[in-house]
Amino acid sequence: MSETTSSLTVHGRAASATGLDSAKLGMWLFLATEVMLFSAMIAGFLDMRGRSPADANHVLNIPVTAVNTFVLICSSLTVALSVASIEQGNQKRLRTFLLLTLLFGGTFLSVQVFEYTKLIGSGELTPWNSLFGAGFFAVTGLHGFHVFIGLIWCALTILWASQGKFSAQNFMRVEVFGLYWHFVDVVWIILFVLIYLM
Amino acid sequence: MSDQTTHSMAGTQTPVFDSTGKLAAILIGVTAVVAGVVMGTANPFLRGAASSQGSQIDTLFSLFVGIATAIFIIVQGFLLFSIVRFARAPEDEGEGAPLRGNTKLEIFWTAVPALIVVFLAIYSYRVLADIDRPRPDQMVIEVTGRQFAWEFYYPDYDIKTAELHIPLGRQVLLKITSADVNHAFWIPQMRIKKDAMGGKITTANITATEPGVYPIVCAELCGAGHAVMRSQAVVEAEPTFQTWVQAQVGAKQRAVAAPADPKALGRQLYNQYGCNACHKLADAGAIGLVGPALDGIGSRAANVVPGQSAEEYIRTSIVKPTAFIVPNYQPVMPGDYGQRMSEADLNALVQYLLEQK
Amino acid sequence: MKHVDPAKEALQPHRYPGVRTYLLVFAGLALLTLIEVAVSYITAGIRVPLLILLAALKALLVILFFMHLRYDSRWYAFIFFAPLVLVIPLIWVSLIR
Amino acid sequence: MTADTVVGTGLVRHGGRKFSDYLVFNTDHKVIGIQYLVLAFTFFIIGGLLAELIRAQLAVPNNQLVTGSQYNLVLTLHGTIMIFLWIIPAFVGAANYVVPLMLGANDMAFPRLNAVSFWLLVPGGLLMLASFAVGGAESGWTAYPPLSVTTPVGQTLWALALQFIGFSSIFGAINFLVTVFNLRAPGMSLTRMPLLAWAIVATSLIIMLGTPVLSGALLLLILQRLLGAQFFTPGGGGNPLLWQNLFWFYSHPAVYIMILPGFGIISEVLPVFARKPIFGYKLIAFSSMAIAVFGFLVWAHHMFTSGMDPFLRVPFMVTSMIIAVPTGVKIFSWLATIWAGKLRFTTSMMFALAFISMFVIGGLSGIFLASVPIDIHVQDTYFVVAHLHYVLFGGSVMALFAGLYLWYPKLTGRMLDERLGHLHFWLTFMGFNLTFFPQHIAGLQGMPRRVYTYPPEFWALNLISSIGAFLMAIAVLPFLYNALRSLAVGKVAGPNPWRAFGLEWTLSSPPPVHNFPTPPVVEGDPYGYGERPVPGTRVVPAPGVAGGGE
Ligand code: HEA
Ligand code: HEA
Ligand code: HEC
Ligand code: CUA
Ligand SMILES: [Cu+2]
Repeated sequence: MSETTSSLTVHGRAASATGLDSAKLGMWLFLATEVMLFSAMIAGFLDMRGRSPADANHVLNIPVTAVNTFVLICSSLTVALSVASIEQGNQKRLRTFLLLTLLFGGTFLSVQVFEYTKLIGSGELTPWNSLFGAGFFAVTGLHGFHVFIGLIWCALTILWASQGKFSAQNFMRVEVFGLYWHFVDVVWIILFVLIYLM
Repeated sequence: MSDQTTHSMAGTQTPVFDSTGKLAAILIGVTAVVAGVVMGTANPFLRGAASSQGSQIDTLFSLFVGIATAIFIIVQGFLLFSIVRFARAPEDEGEGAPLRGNTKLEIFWTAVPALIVVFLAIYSYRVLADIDRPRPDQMVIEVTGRQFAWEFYYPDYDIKTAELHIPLGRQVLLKITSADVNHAFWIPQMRIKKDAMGGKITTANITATEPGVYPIVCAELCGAGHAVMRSQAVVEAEPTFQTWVQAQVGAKQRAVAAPADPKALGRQLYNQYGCNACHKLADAGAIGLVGPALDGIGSRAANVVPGQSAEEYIRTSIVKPTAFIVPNYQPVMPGDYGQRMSEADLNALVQYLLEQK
Repeated sequence: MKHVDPAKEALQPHRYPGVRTYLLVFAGLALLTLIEVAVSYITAGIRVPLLILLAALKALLVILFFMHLRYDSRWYAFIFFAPLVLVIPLIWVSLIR
Repeated sequence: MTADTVVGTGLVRHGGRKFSDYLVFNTDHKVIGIQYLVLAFTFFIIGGLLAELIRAQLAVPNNQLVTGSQYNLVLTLHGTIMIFLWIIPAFVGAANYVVPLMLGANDMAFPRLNAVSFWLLVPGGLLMLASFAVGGAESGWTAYPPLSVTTPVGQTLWALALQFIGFSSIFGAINFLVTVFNLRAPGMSLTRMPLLAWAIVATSLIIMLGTPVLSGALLLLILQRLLGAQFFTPGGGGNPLLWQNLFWFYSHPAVYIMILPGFGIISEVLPVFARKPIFGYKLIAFSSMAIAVFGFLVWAHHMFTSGMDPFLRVPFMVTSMIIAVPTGVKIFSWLATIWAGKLRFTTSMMFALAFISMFVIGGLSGIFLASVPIDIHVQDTYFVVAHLHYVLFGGSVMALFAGLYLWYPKLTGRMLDERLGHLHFWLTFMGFNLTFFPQHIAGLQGMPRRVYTYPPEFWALNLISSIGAFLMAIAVLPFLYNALRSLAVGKVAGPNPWRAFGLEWTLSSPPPVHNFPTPPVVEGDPYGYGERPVPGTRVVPAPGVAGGGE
């Protein structure tokens, strides 16, 4: 989000000694840290899973979550398409696809919040009444928090897009946002299987 | 800068490896070996282990001391020699010899430490395998740590004590666990330590080789009374041990039948429930520092909380310690004595404390 | 708007996949999700490895195509995948009782 | 050189900087570097005063100065502050200042993110102090559950503070990596980089891959404390070992976060004052990377006596011992660097030499600890306390001081007083050994760590230790006085007071706001002593010797 030296030359000098774009390199490094964060959480979750009854996840609703997974995949597609659009210089389609992303992402998060209220409200699964519940809410909660950050970022990107800040030559910020969003999707792909299906 | 490219780089060039340097290198090497052997043999730091496992650890430790001494002398020797020999003369503005590396040397000081380390690892592994090896005549003792006292249970005899007794020469298998937070069971003179964790049983072997009384120390931070969570291990010859066991069994039966000497029973309960860990009490030989000393509690108890008799105050202090917090102390006394003690034990303990005038 | 420096242009090889590829990948992801749900009802022992394989496949699709890792510098792939080497001992040791 | 330096009465202006620039959000890496250093040093004094309290309590047995839980609070805050608010940020600060200069860059890759990293540290530090004020962080810096979930509310603040500090670290590491990769001046190839830059790359990789794991563990701890989730408590089915695994997966690599920049600094100091190129450049650079990688495979050596599966102890013992090899390579290369040099015993050099000498003691005791049977005896004793101070104080802190004495003229434009410097050094050196050497013996003979009282048989050793600690505190005073006084009246340094290579010395002291108005020319690595003339300095020709020259 911050203005990086990568989007311009530094005092008349080319910005990169390796030929890699600084913003993008920084983003990939950040994603590597996220890999470690989620790996630690998954290690913890698997440990708790192993200490819980085998059918502990039966209270979870697979069909609804499968559809929700599909929604998140849709949002990944729209982000990819928004990058493809601005690559062609198509401002209007950039904005449309980003808006769709916001919509899909928002839907995903709403469904998750709905699932939470239902589980906790009915007392079927809470962070404090079972170890599986504790792990479930910690891991999906952290992921949900990432989606939430992504939504804010997406909204900002839409704002910048409507201010005409991007062009076919300059869309690194869209691409970097896209990387983040796809990564959050990848995490969910893993979590869906580990938590709901196994 | 171009106007300065002509001057020389070095004053008097320092000799890189002249006869003095060679002599020093040899001297340092010899000193290292000699000092290593001496320190390794003498090992002034760790000696006199009281268990067979401990003796093996001490031997291993001596080996480490020897090798570490040698490495220490080599590094410090070259450092000191260079400091003395290569100090710059005050007026010398020149540069040192431009050496950038030496492949053979670099391979040498990569390979030699690697070999040493592999040797140390293999040796350590063999000692480890040895001290972990169970013997068939093992006696099992169950150890439970709780804030801030140790409890020992002998399944063979069905007795529970606050002090560990082990027979000389017989291997003991300790099965260690915790009733609350993590602790670590440690007998320094036996070199054996193992964490006590709730919901888990950890094990350690001890074969005592020297009769005596050794402190048992809690080595894992477990709260305000961690420093005083101590007990002792009494190592005695098999016959003496058996006598002690019989005495314990007898005491237990008598206590169930009729409390013989209320004072002795009180002392026993005081130590059994770990009050001694926190409260100094001369009569019970307790030295705890976490809570107020209970010497003379019987005389002052009536005047602490208005409206509470001495007996009520002491009873409440045990069952619900947070009801009144003695000034200048932390509310760390366990709150579950009400559940853990039988009514009879509680009464006996309160009576005992009331006697402490 | 900042003027775009031509030197920077050279940093970005615009060889990203087109809309068609994206749609194909999307279809693949949707299909795999369906298969996953179906597999989750199997009770045989291969259920878990199969599920993990399917999830890994989906993740790879997103990473390679949506995130352009297949088209971008190898460095990015290295940065992203190298940590996984550390993840294996971490998870393994945490799970040993 | 450019005439940015304003010489006159009073302070040398920092390349056009006002004092108030240092109090606000500023994106200049040089300002941020100094902000880090000042903040970290403040916490060094706080952590040091806590240490003095520890030593005062332990000066005699059965002392009643503090209670058991107060003692636990003090020792927890001492350990946490020293590690997370002194050593780590101090190294980050030093690197922030000098690494871009050394690489010929005009700033870090993401200047604003850089400032954000620093300013995340401020709430982190404040929360840490708040946790001290309310009390409750009483489970050691390792915060093992279940104890750490039973302690009062201050423990939650403590965990939150570490979260902030962790984010600061992660963003800083990403920034350093991109800076070193992308912002090198033309001609500054990877093998011409100063070794400090290599060390920072290795450190940043560790931070990047380790710190997120700590964040995850802290998140679980906070959730357990706030929501009553039972992650770590056996009563609810949870697993106390899970915390230990996650914590040490970060915290062992973290000890290399705390030493690798120190290694880097030593590699910069020795050539300058030995007037010789660094010996074995490539192997030193490579060994930093090797330590970074291997450092991730040894964490369970902190759990040898825990309830972990016993068979795991052997592989972790082997990997731990192997770290001696790359570390030894560095030690021996440094010894070869000073061999046949022309040593100048400036304060900076004294600290660097003491670093080698003291770190080796700590490293060797580390090898003892790595051996499982020995560790069974000494784990959680004062032997470990001795080890960790020999590597952290004898290593990291000595290296930091070596660096501070080297770069102070660059940062301020003024020289430090060398007489006071030597006083600082000798008091520190003596006090340090007096404090921590006896602790080896106390540990071996049966004194556990984290105790507020001990049996009288350990009195002598503890008293010596406390006297040493008192000396160490006194040692800080000449340094403080020197550092503050020299700002105003120190000798004006000029661009290159040490006649050193390295791009930072080609700039004025302090450097201009925008560092390099024109891209610098990189002729080789910054260790060309005796091979090329040091740019911008005059060397008096010595009679009778043929020199190199270009
Ligand atoms: C700067 C920080 C730092 C550094 C660099 C190290 C370096 C090492 N440490 Fe240390 N360590 C700590 C900080 C550090 N440590 C801290 C803070 C703790 C306590 C944590 C707590 O609170 O519980 C700890 C605890 C600790 C333990 C756990 C002790 C216990 O609780 O039971 C162990 C066990 O293996 C260990 C091992 C090592 C090893 C093998 C090294 C190696 O990297 C050392 C390698 C260096 C050398 C060996 C010297 C130079 C080499 C040569 C001269 C070559 C020749 C040498 C040989 C052939 C041997 N350390
Ligand atoms: C870099 C890290 C670092 C540093 C520098 C230090 C420095 C010191 N440490 Fe500590 N220490 C740790 C890291 C560090 N420590 C860690 C990680 C632990 C483990 C914690 C745990 O178990 O959880 C520990 C634990 C520890 C213990 C063990 C406690 C126990 O287990 O019960 C002891 C005991 O002696 C101790 C002592 C000291 C002393 C005397 C210093 C001295 O060097 C301090 C020097 C003194 C000063 C720097 C004071 C200077 C101040 C002034 C002179 C005042 C000036 C005043 C004004 C300007 C107002 N430390
Ligand atoms: C964790 C350490 C600890 C243990 C174990 C412990 N206490 Fe205490 N006790 C304290 C502390 C601290 C206080 C003072 C604070 C308070 O009043 O709670 C205290 C207070 C008391 C008091 C009031 C003392 C006074 O001077 O007014 C009595 C009586 C007492 N304890 C009895 C016992 C008995 C009997 C046991 C064992 C069954 C016991 N305690 C075990 C720590 C402990
Ligand atoms: Cu129990 Cu420390
Ligand atoms: Cu370690």
